[in-house]
Amino acid sequence: MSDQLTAGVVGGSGFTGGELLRLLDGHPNFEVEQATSRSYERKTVGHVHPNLRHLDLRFTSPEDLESVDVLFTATPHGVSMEHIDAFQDAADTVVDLSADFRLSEAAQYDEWYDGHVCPEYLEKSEYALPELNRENLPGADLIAAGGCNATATILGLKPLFDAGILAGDEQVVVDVKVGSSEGGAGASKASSHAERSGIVRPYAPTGHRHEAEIEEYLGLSVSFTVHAVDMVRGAAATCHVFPDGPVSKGDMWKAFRGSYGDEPFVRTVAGGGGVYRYPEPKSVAGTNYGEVGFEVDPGNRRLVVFSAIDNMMKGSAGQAVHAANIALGLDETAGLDFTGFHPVGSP
Amino acid sequence: MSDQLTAGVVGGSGFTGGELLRLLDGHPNFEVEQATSRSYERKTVGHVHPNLRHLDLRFTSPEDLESVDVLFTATPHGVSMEHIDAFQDAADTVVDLSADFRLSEAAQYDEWYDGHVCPEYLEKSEYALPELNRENLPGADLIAAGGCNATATILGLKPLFDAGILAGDEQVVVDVKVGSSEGGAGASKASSHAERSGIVRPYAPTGHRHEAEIEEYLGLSVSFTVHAVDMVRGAAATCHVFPDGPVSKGDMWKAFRGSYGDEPFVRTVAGGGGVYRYPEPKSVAGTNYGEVGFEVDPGNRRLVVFSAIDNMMKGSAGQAVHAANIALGLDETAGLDFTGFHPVGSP
Amino acid sequence: MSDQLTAGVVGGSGFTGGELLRLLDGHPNFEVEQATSRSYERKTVGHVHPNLRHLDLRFTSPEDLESVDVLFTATPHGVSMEHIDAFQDAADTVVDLSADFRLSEAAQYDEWYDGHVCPEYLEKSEYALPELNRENLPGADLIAAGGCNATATILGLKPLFDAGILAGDEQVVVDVKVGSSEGGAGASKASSHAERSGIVRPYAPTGHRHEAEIEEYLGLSVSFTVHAVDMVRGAAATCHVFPDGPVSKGDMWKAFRGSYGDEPFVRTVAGGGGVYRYPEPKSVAGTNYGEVGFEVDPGNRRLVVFSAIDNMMKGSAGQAVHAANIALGLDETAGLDFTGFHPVGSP
Amino acid sequence: MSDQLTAGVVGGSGFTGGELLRLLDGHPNFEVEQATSRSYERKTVGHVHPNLRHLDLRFTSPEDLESVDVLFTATPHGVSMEHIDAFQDAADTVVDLSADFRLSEAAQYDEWYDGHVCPEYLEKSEYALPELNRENLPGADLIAAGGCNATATILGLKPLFDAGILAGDEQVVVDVKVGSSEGGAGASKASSHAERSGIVRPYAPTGHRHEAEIEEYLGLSVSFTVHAVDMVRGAAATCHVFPDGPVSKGDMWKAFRGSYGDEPFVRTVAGGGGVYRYPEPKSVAGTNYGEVGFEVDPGNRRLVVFSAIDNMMKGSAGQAVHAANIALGLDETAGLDFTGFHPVGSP
Amino acid sequence: MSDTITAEDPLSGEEIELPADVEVGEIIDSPATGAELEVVSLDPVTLEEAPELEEDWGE
Amino acid sequence: MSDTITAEDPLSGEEIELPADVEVGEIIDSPATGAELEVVSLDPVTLEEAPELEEDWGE
Ligand SMILES: NC(=O)c1ccc[n+]([C@@H]2O[C@H](COP(=O)([O-])OP(=O)(O)OC[C@H]3O[C@@H](n4cnc5c(N)ncnc54)[C@H](OP(=O)(O)O)[C@@H]3O)[C@@H](O)[C@H]2O)c1
Ligand SMILES: NC(=O)c1ccc[n+]([C@@H]2O[C@H](COP(=O)([O-])OP(=O)(O)OC[C@H]3O[C@@H](n4cnc5c(N)ncnc54)[C@H](OP(=O)(O)O)[C@@H]3O)[C@@H](O)[C@H]2O)c1
Ligand SMILES: NC(=O)c1ccc[n+]([C@@H]2O[C@H](COP(=O)([O-])OP(=O)(O)OC[C@H]3O[C@@H](n4cnc5c(N)ncnc54)[C@H](OP(=O)(O)O)[C@@H]3O)[C@@H](O)[C@H]2O)c1
Ligand SMILES: NC(=O)c1ccc[n+]([C@@H]2O[C@H](COP(=O)([O-])OP(=O)(O)OC[C@H]3O[C@@H](n4cnc5c(N)ncnc54)[C@H](OP(=O)(O)O)[C@@H]3O)[C@@H](O)[C@H]2O)c1
Ligand SMILES: [Zn+2]
Ligand SMILES: [Zn+2]
Repeated sequence: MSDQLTAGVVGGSGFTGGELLRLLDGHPNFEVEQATSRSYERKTVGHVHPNLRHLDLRFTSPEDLESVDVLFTATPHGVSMEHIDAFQDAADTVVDLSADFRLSEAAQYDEWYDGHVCPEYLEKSEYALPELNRENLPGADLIAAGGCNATATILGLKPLFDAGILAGDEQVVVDVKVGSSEGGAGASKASSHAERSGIVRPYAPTGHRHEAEIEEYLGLSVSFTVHAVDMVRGAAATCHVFPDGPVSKGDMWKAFRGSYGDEPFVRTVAGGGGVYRYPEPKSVAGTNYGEVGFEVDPGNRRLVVFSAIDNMMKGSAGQAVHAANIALGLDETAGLDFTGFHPVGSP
Repeated sequence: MSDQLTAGVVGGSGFTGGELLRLLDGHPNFEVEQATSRSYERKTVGHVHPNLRHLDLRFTSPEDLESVDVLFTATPHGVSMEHIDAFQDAADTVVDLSADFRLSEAAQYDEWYDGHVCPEYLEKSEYALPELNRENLPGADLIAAGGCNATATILGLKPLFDAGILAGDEQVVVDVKVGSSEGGAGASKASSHAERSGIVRPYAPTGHRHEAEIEEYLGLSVSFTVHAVDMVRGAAATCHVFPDGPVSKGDMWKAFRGSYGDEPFVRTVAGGGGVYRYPEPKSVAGTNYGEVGFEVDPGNRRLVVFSAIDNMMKGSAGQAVHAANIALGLDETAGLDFTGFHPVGSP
Repeated sequence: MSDQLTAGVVGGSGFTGGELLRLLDGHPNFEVEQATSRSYERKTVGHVHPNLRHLDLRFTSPEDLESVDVLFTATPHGVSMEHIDAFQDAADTVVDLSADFRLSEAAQYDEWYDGHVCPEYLEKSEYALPELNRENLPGADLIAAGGCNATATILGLKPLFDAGILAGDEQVVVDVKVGSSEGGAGASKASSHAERSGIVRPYAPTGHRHEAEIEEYLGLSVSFTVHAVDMVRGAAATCHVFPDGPVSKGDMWKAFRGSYGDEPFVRTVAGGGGVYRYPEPKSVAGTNYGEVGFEVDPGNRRLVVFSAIDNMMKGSAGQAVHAANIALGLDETAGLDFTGFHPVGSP
Repeated sequence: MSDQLTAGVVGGSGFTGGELLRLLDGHPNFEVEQATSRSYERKTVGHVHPNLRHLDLRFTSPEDLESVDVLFTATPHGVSMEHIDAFQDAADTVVDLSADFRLSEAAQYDEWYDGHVCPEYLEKSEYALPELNRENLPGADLIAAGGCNATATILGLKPLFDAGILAGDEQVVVDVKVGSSEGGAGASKASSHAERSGIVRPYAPTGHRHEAEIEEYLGLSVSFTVHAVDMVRGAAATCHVFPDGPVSKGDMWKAFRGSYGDEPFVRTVAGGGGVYRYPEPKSVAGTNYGEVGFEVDPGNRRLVVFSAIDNMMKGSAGQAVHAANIALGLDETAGLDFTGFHPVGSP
Repeated sequence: MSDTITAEDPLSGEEIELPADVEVGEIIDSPATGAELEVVSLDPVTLEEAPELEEDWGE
Repeated sequence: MSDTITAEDPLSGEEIELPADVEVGEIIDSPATGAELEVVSLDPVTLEEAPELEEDWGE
């Protein structure tokens, strides 16, 4: 395989699609051949994404897919499962950002979504999150990028499983705070600036679909609640964990170092001085980093685990490119080396 | 007792002190005689609070207290306990906004604060929150306004105790999100606009002092974590509750209606349509209202209780005036009838 | 005329319509009889406006207008001119918030809008801004509330005309910054939270329709540019004025005192100490106040005049109620006494 | 000269100092040897700048400067002029971000600042802005990075001078809107989150020091007013220009293409469709790009020129690195290729 | 990438790329200026600034 | 409220209230204009605009 590969993005006018285009444009090994959009067909990519005005590329119809080495599909839930054959015809490697291929069984789609039209793909697809599934990615031909809130939660809790602090039947509350880009590029009254500014809005009090994904990959049933807050990028998961026995700060450091000591994109931040003492979305905004950290609450025999990601990066497009890098045998961090800003408002 | 009373505010240059001045200025029964500040002595009140430019009042020293009917003290923790004798000399009714007289035993101050210098007052003081303690307020001479985060939490959970859904030994996680005005008017790097904008910052991961207050008034030990988010006014408590047996939505509505059906300042918001389906700080910003609501998560046998207040109002100055109204036999809602804005950014 | 009057609001589900409902609800002399909305017919007013959940009122169709003493119409440009007869049938006093009756000649509507269907009303209508037109309001039966950006500009510049500093042929640049509520309650991509947060967006670089209104009422042709910035409520006009001769700070104070010394809703703020030294939208958010102020730039022989209002209040609904108060012989400030918050984020 | 160079940053704990460290860390030709801070001496760079936690570097005292190829100095006004000899001892190339070496004559420092202690350097220093002064940068040993607001203004107006549309004696009003990072990392009440959120605050109504810089480099005396608005990064200058004769859109395009057709970091955006039609700070946030654009207002014979930069990048650290690249004969765009985000809140 | 042809942007004078199959009357945005342009003739392709599409833009 | 006296604001010409015990040289803000004023003489109290206190204001 040559080092210069071609790539396409279905759903290129959306938020994660635009992020993919940005990442692929700056990636040493990819050349973007196509970006699709039905609503913006024939318009320049820069018409929608002002940061990509320098790209000499126009949106084309998703009906006319060009042949590429890797096809990223960033469409709403349900679209990819309908078009998967066309996608696989167009590219040897398909990386899908929707929920369509994340779970392993049709029954889960019946329970949490509206069923599945091609359940035979569910076994074949690989979950993209390298910290969880790196070994199965090389050569994978269908990769499912994780959900943003699930990714944040899984990253935070995984070390506790790795270290045997959690077994899966404990009580865990996950209280998530997310930015407006999670909702995608569509317009609605609830997401208008006047209605959505300055909020702490319980937008998924219970029953959020990412519970299924967390259960699938951690074997843990969590009590999950998501709030929308006033930022654009970012997802922060606060996990309140009640382990069976006492756990010390030292145990926790050991667990986190054990799980992430060699991971290029995970940083443990747990206490210390200065303004930024725990994971915060601001600290990772625009980057593919996940920050994880914790505090121990002996009085309540509770562990509090914090996890912060940029939903557009580690929570979707960045994770997708990371997985594609591994799948295709490229340098794992290629195109993902941006380390973030300070100061930064709310990217 | 005449209907026209005089009032003073110690700490009038602070955030809650300014809010008190605003409320007293608009109150039909109070006349503000004095506002103290050491740093702004002799400056007009409008120099600090631009919304009070019309007031013909200058800050004076807290050393020279005038005699008034009611004295509101809005100073940092530890100040009121040192000056309580002077305060009580100056006024028959003292309403303190700090934590100095909220708990009932000196031992609690040893555990959660830095001890207490006049524990003999702890038994005499009354907790201001009328929804909890209305019957003991008339005639009270020392009233302790509740902490903002404690108030939000107590308001949310009280109906579950009233209705017997909770007894006090259950598992309850309280995940709080607060605005920057909670920190008061002082300047620090962490609270500068550049560092504090757009954040979801775990500022009290564990060990927040309001746990003591919640335990005192609900008899419940909670797992408590507070996050700073990008708003100025507002505190939102999400309580994840694990009751012993099954609880239905109907049970919850009954509980909330039972506790708050006659309360002038509590509104239950639980589902429904439109943009604002659950309690949100925006919906109560600038008002003395608390919004409470809930959702039932049968899968996890969890109740999620939401509570939203304006920390400057229901969480401090508004609660203080509300309690003073009751203590002094005035109309309970006098001076507190503002109902809030729509739309509103982040007041 | 009795002191208790009935009122209706056409366009009650919109932003200014909701503000009118809020003001009328808190007004000592008005009883709201009707609020119309086509999209939310039969829903409660609180469904749309969470601050009005206590109101026992449902939206009805604008086709079925009830008879009231005063009808406020808060519909998009063009609607009122089509329905003016029905409006006047329903109420002796009609206060319209749109641009439909602000200008005096049909030709102006041809130039700046899409023409006018009932130009015969243009002469009869009275401009609502009391600081400009108080003497003609008593008894008026058709009142046109001013445009928000025009109001801010006119308030700022009027003292210079009153004092003879400006005659009308000078060079004046007006650079305006506005919040998202100016756009109304509709949803669009440009006004979604993700796209509109954190902006300084030139949304009307030239040719803004309020130029016509300013010219009409000040006799001044201004160079007008409007930017959208990250706030919800608020309009701030910075007027760069080049007078013919030298003007001192004292001249300016005299001019502003002369024009506004007795005005209940205009405050001059020009220099001084503290954080709030000049007019700012934050300082007047939620209120019917306009703050005006200035600085003198001798080097460039320029005067800089600042003016800040809440577009939902002094810039529309508040101005409308103010004018209605005068028209109907009520206390001029009735229902408009809210003085604003401190601190406040971005209301 | 080898391609691998060493660099130091004086004032590395400040906002622009942190930005320099970030850029140098990602630069292919620089190795950071030293970052100074008096307050954070011996702390890791990541203690202050959470995005630089991966750097194995601790702050050292500015008293102990190491010898490097290029020294960036990012200290408050007045510091560099006092230490310039030490700086030049430490490095052959010094790039200063303060105002200390931007103007050419001591008299200007007397008028606009507090005088100058080493005016002999004023002639030797080179202004960093490559679009203005590229030809004099190669080999320069003292480079003065431009002021952020001056840079935005100069970039916007330069094409009008290049094309002869302006000669220097015309009337030009520059109305600037800036974010909070312009104020640097220090804490003050005016810049606290609660006081600074949601503002449109006239913070330099007249007499801003950057007027001197604009006059120096464009030969134009501007009427300059600066407002603080609610963003962290970003400066937007709106220039209201009154040329002597008529100017068409085509003339303007020609002027801007002529000046910037070959510039790697300037983009002309003037009308068109979509959400982003004119320059906006959001579109360039985090990048070294300047966006410039315009609109023609025939009615008022006015040109409106818009210019938007990230004050931390094109307005300071990015400009400094750009100039250093040229001075040292490196690839001009090295280390500056980040193209920005979409969507993005307020970076 | 699909086939493209070049044309002159009428506002900036810059050479721009367009899809090869543009048709007369089509409105297409310019990569140079972002402006909406109308194709007024083919062979060679000639463009004019499109009449302002009075898109509501948030006022 | 403490005792007050009145004086004329030198900027706006408005009557303003001041604490009764102001002293010559004292800097005090005006309720009319917000400006910082210097007391230049007593009996009657005369005020002048105070020299700009170059307070750092966030630049
Ligand atoms: N936003 C996040 O943070 C995030 C995080 C993790 C995962 N995801 C997942 O990523 C996917 C994309 O999310 P997003 O936020 O980028 O959404 P988005 O902004 O709404 O974009 C959706 C894109 O899909 C295109 N599209 C819609 N329906 C289509 C169809 N039937 N056929 C072809 N193209 C279609 C749209 O363009 P046209 O309509 O013009 O064709 C648009 O380009 C979703 O499945 C989402 O759940 C998003
Ligand atoms: N902010 C909230 O949301 C909130 C909510 C609930 C309860 N509270 C409690 O209310 C109290 C005030 O909070 P805040 O946010 O208003 O604080 P703040 O803005 O910092 O104001 C404190 C005030 O106290 C004065 N002060 C400080 N030390 C003093 C002393 N030794 N003697 C006399 N006056 C002194 C200060 O003025 P000078 O220094 O000029 O005298 C200032 O006016 C605190 O106890 C806080 O815990 C606050
Ligand atoms: N927003 C401001 O700051 C501001 C300031 C000054 C002046 N104004 C002016 O005030 C007016 C209202 O502005 P807004 O911001 O409140 O707008 P908005 O939020 O969009 O509300 C418009 C209202 O009008 C109703 N409506 C729309 N078309 C109608 C029709 N054909 N017949 C009857 N009702 C109709 C809408 O409800 P349904 O569609 O459900 O019927 C809605 O209630 C506009 O003319 C605006 O220019 C606004
Ligand atoms: N912020 C902007 O957008 C911007 C744009 C253009 C130009 N500038 C200019 O760039 C310079 C730095 O601005 P900034 O915003 O980065 O300021 P800042 O955040 O306040 O940082 C100033 C830095 O200088 C250090 N410092 C202060 N006094 C010093 C002294 N006497 N000797 C040695 N080091 C000292 C400080 O650290 P220690 O006190 O710990 O030593 C700190 O690291 C200023 O001249 C500013 O005008 C800034
Ligand atoms: Zn915002
Ligand atoms: Zn903000």
